[in-house]
Amino acid sequence: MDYIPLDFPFLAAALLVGISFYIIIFKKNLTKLIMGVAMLASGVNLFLVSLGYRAGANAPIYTDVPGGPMVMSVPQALTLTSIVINVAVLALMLTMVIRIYRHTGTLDSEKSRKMKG
Amino acid sequence: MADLMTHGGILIIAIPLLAAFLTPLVGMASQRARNILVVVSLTFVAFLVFALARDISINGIHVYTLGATSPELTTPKGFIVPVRIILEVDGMSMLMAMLWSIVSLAAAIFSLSHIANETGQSRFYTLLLLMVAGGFGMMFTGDLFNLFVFLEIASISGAALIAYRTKFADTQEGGFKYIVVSAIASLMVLFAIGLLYAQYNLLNIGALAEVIQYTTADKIALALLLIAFTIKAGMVPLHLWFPDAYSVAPASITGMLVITSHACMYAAFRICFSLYGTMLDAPVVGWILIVFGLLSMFVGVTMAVFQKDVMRFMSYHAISQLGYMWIGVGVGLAVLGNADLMATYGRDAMSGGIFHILNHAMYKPLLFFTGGALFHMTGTRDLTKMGGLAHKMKWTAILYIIGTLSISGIPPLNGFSSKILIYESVYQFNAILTITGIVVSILTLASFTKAFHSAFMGAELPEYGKVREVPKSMIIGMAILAAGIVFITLFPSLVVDWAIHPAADALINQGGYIDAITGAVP
Amino acid sequence: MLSKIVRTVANQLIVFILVFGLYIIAHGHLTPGGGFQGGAIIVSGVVMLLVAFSSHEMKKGLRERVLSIVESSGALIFIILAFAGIGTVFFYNILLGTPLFGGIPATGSGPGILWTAGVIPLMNFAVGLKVIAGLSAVVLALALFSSGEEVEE
Amino acid sequence: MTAILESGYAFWNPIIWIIVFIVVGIIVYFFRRQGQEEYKKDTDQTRIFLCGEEVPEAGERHIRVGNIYWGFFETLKEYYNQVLRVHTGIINDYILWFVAATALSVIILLVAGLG
Repeated sequence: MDYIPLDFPFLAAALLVGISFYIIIFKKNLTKLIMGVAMLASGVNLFLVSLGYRAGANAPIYTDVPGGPMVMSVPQALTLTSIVINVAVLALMLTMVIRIYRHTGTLDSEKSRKMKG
Repeated sequence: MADLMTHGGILIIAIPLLAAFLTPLVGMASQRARNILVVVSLTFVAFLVFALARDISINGIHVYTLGATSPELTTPKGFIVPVRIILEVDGMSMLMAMLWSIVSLAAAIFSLSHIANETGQSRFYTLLLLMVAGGFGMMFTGDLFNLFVFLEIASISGAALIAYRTKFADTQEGGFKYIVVSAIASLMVLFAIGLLYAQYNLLNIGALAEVIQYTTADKIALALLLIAFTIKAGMVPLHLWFPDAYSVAPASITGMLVITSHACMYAAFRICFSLYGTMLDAPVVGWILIVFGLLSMFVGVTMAVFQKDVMRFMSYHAISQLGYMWIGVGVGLAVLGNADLMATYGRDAMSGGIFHILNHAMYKPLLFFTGGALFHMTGTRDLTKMGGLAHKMKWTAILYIIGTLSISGIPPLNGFSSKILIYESVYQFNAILTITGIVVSILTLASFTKAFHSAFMGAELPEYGKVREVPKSMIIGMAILAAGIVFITLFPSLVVDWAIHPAADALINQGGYIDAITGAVP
Repeated sequence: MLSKIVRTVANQLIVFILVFGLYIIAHGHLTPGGGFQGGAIIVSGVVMLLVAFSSHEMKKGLRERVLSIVESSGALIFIILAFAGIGTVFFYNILLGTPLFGGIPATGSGPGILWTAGVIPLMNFAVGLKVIAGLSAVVLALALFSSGEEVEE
Repeated sequence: MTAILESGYAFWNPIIWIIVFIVVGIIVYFFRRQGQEEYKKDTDQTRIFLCGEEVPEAGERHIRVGNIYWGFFETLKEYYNQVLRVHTGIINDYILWFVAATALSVIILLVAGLG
């Protein structure tokens, strides 16, 4: 592949990354921030998995292959690993946010902060 | 022994993993057995690391292919590029692994009494061992995607450990900031890996370095990788999360987090030198590193003088010290490709920067441990409330002095030997760098004197009547690092010849790194 | 706790979800899926039960200690299987060619032959165990958290 | 096993420094020996003397961290105001810095590639 084709999935991935960065930077609610990180992860995963796509190719399953080209399976493996990791990250973030709420009584990133300077 | 060394690279990663999953099971039976398991496994790993280091200094780069029919089979029959998970261990990875093994052992021993009164200790040790495995993985892997996976393992376990003391509000905040920053940085690393994979269909660093073209997409990938690892390392102006996370973690974890920060720095160097290498627009990227280094040195130290929280104060110093390393290696990168300048001062600057990593990895965890010892005994991190503690905590005070003299670059301690290497070589590149370095060094001494005065000096305060010396295991943990400082102090040239120059050469010699992967086809 | 209809249906459905999850785990080396995916499907069943019944009810059935043991053993089995190949190389597939999961079918031939791929199905099961225990613990802890109860350490 | 570190321009030997420190230590010890040893313990001789004033309690006497280097901070007040404004402690700002730095370095790398 000489170039990255400017296809619809890539546009969608870029849009997702853009929106999620907007959320992460401008939304002060910590739960929304976590949603932003989850969306960012989806955007990157979408980007990765669309890298392996080949038009008209088969799914990379070796049983009962009809013949012809197959979709790249490496990006799918990468995406899967990334999803697994993000599950752990999101679970950890959520527990921390619950604890922050318990301690400070607010979910606002500005009001709940104890440390600055 | 030879067999052990063939599998040395993977054993160093796998044994902490095995121990990590054994600890919860053993911990249910007996706490004592669990503690012994943790310390013994980390000691064995440290032994393996040093044995492998000796092996590498004799036999050259260590390559290990997971799941192949033989460890050296990077490119199996029928393939034209390396496949499978490949570990590639050279001088630079080995240096990082040596200091990581020492610090993690010291941190584990320090933790034995530091967290003795907390709940959920088995989980603490599981996460600690996972973090050790993640760190070793980052240092040893020869594959971009595994770099991402191990980075995430280290970050997730690190974040959970920062938030370990759940009864305090600030630990949760610090852990949350750390995990958000890590998650976003890691996702950007993954994005960059995707960009590289899209063009070359490769993930192996060595094989990728052979065909990389430095196209527009490669430049974007480079910027993403570089800035993601920069924020993970904690350089100004991306350092804002750094003191928040480091000041609230248990002290043993803070000491280890310093080394994960170094590991991210190592990853940035690996990307610049081994992946892009000669294709790189070296002066530009070198100057980006140098600017980050300069800002970190100056802003870090001036913020540190200002601080009143002992751990926060030390975290800002960690940022400031990281700046020295980036300047040293950045100057080396800026003259990469120019053999004359490289021989005149580039290699010395890089050696200085890398030597400073080693020194910093010894004294900064030591200082964090003493800060943790103060917190352990007084229950506060606020320097304004402390005073007169040297009367009760003599060993802590002595170890603090060793660390202070070392970090401020007071001769004859080891901090000076690396700083003088940086000053003398960087001076020829740009004099401002050296001048900033010396000013920062003075401010470092000033601020540590201030902290020493307010915590240890003065008359015994009535509110600390019950304070006594910290438990033995904490002293041992700190003494291991102090012994490292004394060793480097007494034998600087031995350390430089045996560990630092091979590390610098491993970074400079990109061809050797590529050949070890692609040239070794049986 | 939701209405009786929901609880009854959930009780019946969990069997199918478990079977489907086990199928995904067992066929991980042949079709898309594997330990994590199958485990996640089974945990989605746990989530369904959690919604239908209350989290306190679930806590009686899923003990934190048991989950911890299962999770650790899943990871341990995985690592030990990887260590088993250390005679050749770490992660080497020792079972290839042996009667246990040792079959090597011709590439692209026939429908899924389950008895293949050596240690990989075993590893899938180990990962499945870990994911079921780990994710159930996560989901349960978050549910207990949000209902205002502190999780026992 | 030599302890000398050659950096190309100067050499560096910790042994010399250690010897110097030991010699200085001996000299200091020598001067300390000159002092009187037969003072009376637990009398006014060992108490703190403050121009005849009453000596404050230990907690009052200790110079706390906030008061050290006051002049330094006063001189650099402008700088500290600027720097502290950046350290907001809000997680959103951290990510903003990250995005800005990434964008800036992408631009720098692309522009440097043109020339």
